[in-house]
Amino acid sequence: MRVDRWETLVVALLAAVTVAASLGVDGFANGSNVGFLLLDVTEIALMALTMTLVIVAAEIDLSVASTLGLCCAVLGRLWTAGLPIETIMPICLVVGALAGALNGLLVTRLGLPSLAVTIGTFALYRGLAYVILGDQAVADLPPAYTSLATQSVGPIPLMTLLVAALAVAAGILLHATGLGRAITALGANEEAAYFAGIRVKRIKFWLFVASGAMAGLASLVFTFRYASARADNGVGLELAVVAAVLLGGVSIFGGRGTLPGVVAAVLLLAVVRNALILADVANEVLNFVTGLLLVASVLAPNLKVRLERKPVQ
Amino acid sequence: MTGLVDRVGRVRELGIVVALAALFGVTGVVNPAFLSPASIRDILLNSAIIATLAVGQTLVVVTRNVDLSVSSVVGISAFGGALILADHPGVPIPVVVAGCVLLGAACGAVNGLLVGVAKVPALVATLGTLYAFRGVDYAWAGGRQVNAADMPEGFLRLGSADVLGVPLPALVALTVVLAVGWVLRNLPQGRELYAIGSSPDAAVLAGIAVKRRVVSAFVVSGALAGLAGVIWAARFGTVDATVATGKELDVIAAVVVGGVAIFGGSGTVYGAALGALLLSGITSALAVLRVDALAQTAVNGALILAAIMLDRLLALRMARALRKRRYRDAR
Amino acid sequence: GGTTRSDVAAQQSAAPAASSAPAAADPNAPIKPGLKIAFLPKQVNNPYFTIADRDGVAATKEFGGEGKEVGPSEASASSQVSYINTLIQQKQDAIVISANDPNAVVPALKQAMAAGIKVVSYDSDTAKDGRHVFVNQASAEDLGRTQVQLLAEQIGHQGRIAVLSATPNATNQNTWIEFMKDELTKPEYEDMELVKVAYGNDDDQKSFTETQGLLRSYPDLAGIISPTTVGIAAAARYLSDSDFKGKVKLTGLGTPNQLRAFVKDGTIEGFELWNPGDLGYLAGWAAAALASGQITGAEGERFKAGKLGEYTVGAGGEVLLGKPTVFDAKNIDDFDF
Amino acid sequence: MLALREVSKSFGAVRALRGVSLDLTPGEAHALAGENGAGKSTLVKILSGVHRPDEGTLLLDGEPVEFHGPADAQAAGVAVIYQEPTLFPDLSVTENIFMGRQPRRSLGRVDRRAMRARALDLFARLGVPLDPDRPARGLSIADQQLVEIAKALSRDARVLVMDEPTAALSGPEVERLFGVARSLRDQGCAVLFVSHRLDEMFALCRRVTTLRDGALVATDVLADLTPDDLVRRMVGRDLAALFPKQDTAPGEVALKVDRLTREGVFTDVSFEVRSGEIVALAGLVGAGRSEVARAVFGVDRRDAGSVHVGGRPLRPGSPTAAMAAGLALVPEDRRQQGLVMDLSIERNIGLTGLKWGLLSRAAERARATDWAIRLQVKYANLTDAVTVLSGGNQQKVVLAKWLARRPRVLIVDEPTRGIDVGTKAEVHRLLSELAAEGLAVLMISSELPEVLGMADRVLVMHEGRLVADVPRAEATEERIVAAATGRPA
Ligand SMILES: Nc1ncnc2c1ncn2[C@@H]1O[C@H](COP(=O)(O)OP(=O)(O)OP(=O)(O)O)[C@@H](O)[C@H]1O
Ligand SMILES: Nc1ncnc2c1ncn2[C@@H]1O[C@H](COP(=O)(O)OP(=O)(O)OP(=O)(O)O)[C@@H](O)[C@H]1O
Ligand SMILES: [Mg+2]
Ligand SMILES: [Mg+2]
Repeated sequence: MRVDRWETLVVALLAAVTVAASLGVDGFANGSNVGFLLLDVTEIALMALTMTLVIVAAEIDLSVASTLGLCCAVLGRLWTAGLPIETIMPICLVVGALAGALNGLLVTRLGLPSLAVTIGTFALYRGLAYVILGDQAVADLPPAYTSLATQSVGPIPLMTLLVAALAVAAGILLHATGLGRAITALGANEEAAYFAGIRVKRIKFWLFVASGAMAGLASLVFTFRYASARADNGVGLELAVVAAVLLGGVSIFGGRGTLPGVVAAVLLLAVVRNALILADVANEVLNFVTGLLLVASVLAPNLKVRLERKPVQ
Repeated sequence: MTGLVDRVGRVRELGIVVALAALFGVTGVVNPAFLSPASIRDILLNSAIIATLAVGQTLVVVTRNVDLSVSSVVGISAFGGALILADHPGVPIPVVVAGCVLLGAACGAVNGLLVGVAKVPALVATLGTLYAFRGVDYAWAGGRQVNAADMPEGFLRLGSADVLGVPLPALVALTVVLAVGWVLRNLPQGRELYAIGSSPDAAVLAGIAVKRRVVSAFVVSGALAGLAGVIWAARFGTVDATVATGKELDVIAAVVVGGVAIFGGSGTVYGAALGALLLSGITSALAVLRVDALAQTAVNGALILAAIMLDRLLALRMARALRKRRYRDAR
Repeated sequence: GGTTRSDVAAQQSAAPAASSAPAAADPNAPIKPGLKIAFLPKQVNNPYFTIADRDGVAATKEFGGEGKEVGPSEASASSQVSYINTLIQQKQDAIVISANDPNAVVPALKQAMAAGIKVVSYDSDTAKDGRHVFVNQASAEDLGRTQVQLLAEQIGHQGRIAVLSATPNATNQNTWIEFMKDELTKPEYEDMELVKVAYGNDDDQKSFTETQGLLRSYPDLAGIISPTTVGIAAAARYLSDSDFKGKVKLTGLGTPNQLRAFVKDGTIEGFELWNPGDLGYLAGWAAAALASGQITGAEGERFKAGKLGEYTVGAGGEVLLGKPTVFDAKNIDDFDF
Repeated sequence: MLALREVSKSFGAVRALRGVSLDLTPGEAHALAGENGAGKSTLVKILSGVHRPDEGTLLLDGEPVEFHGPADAQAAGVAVIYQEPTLFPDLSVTENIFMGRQPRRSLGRVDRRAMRARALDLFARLGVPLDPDRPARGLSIADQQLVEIAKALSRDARVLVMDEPTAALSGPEVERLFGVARSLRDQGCAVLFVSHRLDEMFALCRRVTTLRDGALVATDVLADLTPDDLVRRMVGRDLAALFPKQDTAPGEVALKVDRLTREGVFTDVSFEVRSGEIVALAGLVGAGRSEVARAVFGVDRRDAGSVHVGGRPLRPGSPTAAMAAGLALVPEDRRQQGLVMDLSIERNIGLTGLKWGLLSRAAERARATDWAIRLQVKYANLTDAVTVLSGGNQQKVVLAKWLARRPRVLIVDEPTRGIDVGTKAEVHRLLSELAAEGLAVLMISSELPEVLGMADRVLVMHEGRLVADVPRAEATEERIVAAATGRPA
């Protein structure tokens, strides 16, 4: 596997920040803090996995957080209607998948740019969430599930194991299967991939479906973790997800990016945030650091390439 | 012949005008109060800020880029302006306005340099500065809120005063739309923006200063966001560091609904401004029609999708019309 | 009918004395020195909370503790949870929180309580099992009913009215609105009709637009109640600049500094609010009392709250700040917050 | 007026130009001849400031000049028609012509009326009825070429450089273009004309400079040459020795194309290719050969007709189905269609063999190694991105990618475009070998020597129709050129 310099840098940065925070910030290296830190990024990490695939395929899905909200609303509505939670959970996944399918259809069948489409469904799905659940906050969720969502095995939250399992699966899919190879190829050069017999549209369609279904899964985790199903669950997460994926070295133009890089980036953002809050650094600095990391993530390799290219010319 | 192509070509803006007419017609029939001068005035006021931003965004999108950071620039400019006015009441208002515009332009220059010179993809660069500018804003504000009572009356009046029956912010937006629209249509610099977005490689071959144009598009977008920030402060009076959070997607939605192609090269600021007007008209109409407040977001989203699908269908139809035309003309 | 400080005092003293305080509480325990108390508002850039937390931190100074305000810049429950975790790691002695979602913060708060941290909710309560004590700014019933009474007097008990609330999910607002609706069923309000509850999301611009929408769709509106400081300020700004100024009455909850100009120019006749500074101050003392073992949150326990005097824990672990104050042209200049 | 002295230019390993000199004089039209990849377009781009020479100098009126970009060349009075159209699809035809130097009115405004009038005037001179207000998007290649011509003419240039301006044009437009070019020439303008059509050079130009593999062969006065002389100058070698097609007995029909039609592109194309046979598809650029290949392979939809592979009908519009049936297409544009430039050599080769499940690195590597060795690809590491390979080696990777599937029918579109002479021979040897093993090959090529040397049979297309089917024994240059240009043989 070709490891890009930037991804290595992200991993190194993650290690450095973690060590620095452990030494310099009281309470950071604490087991329960680490557990919480891991738990707190569950939804972002989950959605970042499929977002990585979507962006590697040279598309984007800005509607994930709204899809999450829509699924939370469906969950809340059905729960108040008296359905058993075991029935509701698969329904949420299906709703997420359907939301993704609509994105996929509009992008692949009508040939619309995914940025525009998912800005539209970003509003549509969030709006539907409000229509479905209105101003209600459904909180009387079954304790068996709400505690499951926050449970830990040792210091490691159960949900982190779920994320890890899915990350490994997504990593294998992207880096070690024919499908993953096809995704990379079509992201890098859609025309050449099409000429090589890769079913470009079909793959893109299913990537959007996967992204939606993953948002559905994230909605379950979110709802149970906070023991609260509301239409505004997860507002604003889409930018956090996209930021993490880009920071992980995935090219916004597609065709380039690795899952380990993205996982490292998700953790890096979480660790930086956690350490800064623990050190009582004001919230405002967090935003600034996020933005800086993001721009640097693209600027650094660009500058490096430029510097290297100079002497040749 | 020309007629047909022209008609098809102009249908985009025409489509929005028709949609606007339908919106006002239907809503007006159901509730005539919607068409009262006061109501129209409110809608104009509401759309003024987004329309101003949409104009800047159009400049950027036309060059095949995007500026996600506008909302943060609005925030920083609104807070900066309000803070100066509150803490230094002696500073003349025009100086504050100019300062905000310059502040916005400086933010735009940062974006422009990142995109145009350092070759960072616009989406990444402006997503980064979206966070970074907001961070600066928070740090500057430090939890402070500036209230209407802290600002001079003369400044607040800028946000609501009428000139010849038209609210001042709307007049400013209109001026901006007309000025930028004129530049885009009539000046070579404006035409070159379209050329860059239409084919960046061909733009280089045509000897266009691509970098300089892209940077200036971002600078103007930033300056307009700065202007929108002052208008915001004057209009809403209550300003803190969260001003305009999340508005970037509204602006892009207005631009897309207004028929500006997200991949550059086509679209007008008139369309974008009409898009902003349509979107805030829809919001107002949904309120007046007593549509459940909760359903408004969904309807908005559906309408955005409808608009981009319509746009696509029109583009396909135009392509077909052109192919037929080619055959008819063929020797 | 406004209420005054003396009413509050009367109400306080009239509260039933504790018959059986739980064994753990020692009303005479001294306040422990160096208590670390963190205030976690809904969001940090909100001036209402800035005032409340400022006075709360001032209270901690009075009893020799260490107070600080931390919190997210956007009002969301999930980011509050991150801060709760951080406060647990920092081993604070008490957390004073205004919940963005009464349920979503509970699991985290339970962890905090398990770690020995005392939890006081103020302004907006959490579910009961998520805190030891709720410092209530005013009873929901009082707030709901007095706002209707205020408006009814201003519009002569007649006409259509609307409510401009915060977010659709805001617990306190929704409870008040229930009491408003209940108050309106009384016979003296038979000529008044509540036509709409609009939501401004505690967002200045949204509240502004929603006010416009209300007046467009109900041109014969007689009055608006906005039980949120952001909403009433936005509505006042819209009215003061429109043809409806003085014709459509506006009341609700707001701060005097924010609304002084509108009271003077006649847009608002009168509005009410508790003193947010006092709310934070009381919450700070309640946290200290909890952390020092003076109270446990059981009904009937008593504790001293510095300059505000003595308070009693009521049913459900609630401590009532007092009745709201009505501000009008006559008294508004006496207040500065 | 404008001259090149000992100019060299390399792109990585490819030496596109080596020590070429050229003089353009006022009032003279000068032809530039050479095979594909000889370096003509590179020379043109040096004149226009797109590329800067590695060595050598550019002289303007006898003074050395440096062009730092297209703008400099334009300022010096050089107008260029590039080989690939460089239009702005969203802008009107008029705007395309004047972009970057629009006529102005007061306030610096673009003078639309003047611009439109001048565009109409240009079209009138060219005798084309183009609508000046329509957008460039959707213009046919020919119309795009005409807009490019109008753009160059509008500059009132001192030097007019035209890189295959006539490739997409038919008789009448070519005549009008020549009319305009002649009048410009007579007004003292220097003209450089690049074309693959010999008759056009003879019709327009006085002198011709011939390039071969980047080097200058000769500059002659055209009147002293016969077309055969010119071809010999361009090719300059013994074709038979270089293109060794082994004779094989053709087997059964592997590919049968029947009345294939794609409206506006090609009509009623029918032919067969047998296994063991190499069939060349010849014709002028724009004749529609690539389009036929694309439609056969299913990349483009077809409007009518059928395709049979090994006797079975092929579902239209699906490259996946075509691959399953044993078809392979080495496309014309290897950078856009043939390769994923960012991916490594082994991954590009593996791209046509992807399965759903887990990849076996070992199998992938073995497949890549196997074919890279068979095709003698020169590489450092199989994990290197294909970007670092020379053009010829890139072409071999595309071939490897498709041959690794062991197809029954191989369609190669311009298999040797931009490839150096040695590699070209290797590719030819390989195709010949594969045919001997029973592969059916359909080879599209614009290089006559290649066609003549390699093909068992030559099909010729002209303006979207199949106009000739010439067996190897009867295939001569004259006959094929005649058919390709639509003249009776
Ligand atoms: N930008 C480039 N990068 C790398 N190689 C290039 C580039 N441009 C041209 N080449 C190579 O330089 C050589 C000469 O190309 P050029 O385009 O000048 O040929 P040409 O004579 O115009 O051929 P044709 O008749 O096909 O147009 C070719 O091998 C080509 O692949
Ligand atoms: N509407 C269009 N827009 C843009 N490009 C087009 C359009 N129609 C055709 N083309 C391109 O124009 C070219 C016309 O055909 P082309 O020149 O490839 O024919 P050909 O006979 O294969 O010639 P050669 O292979 O010698 O170049 C094709 O490359 C095709 O992709
Ligand atoms: Mg060429
Ligand atoms: Mg071709």
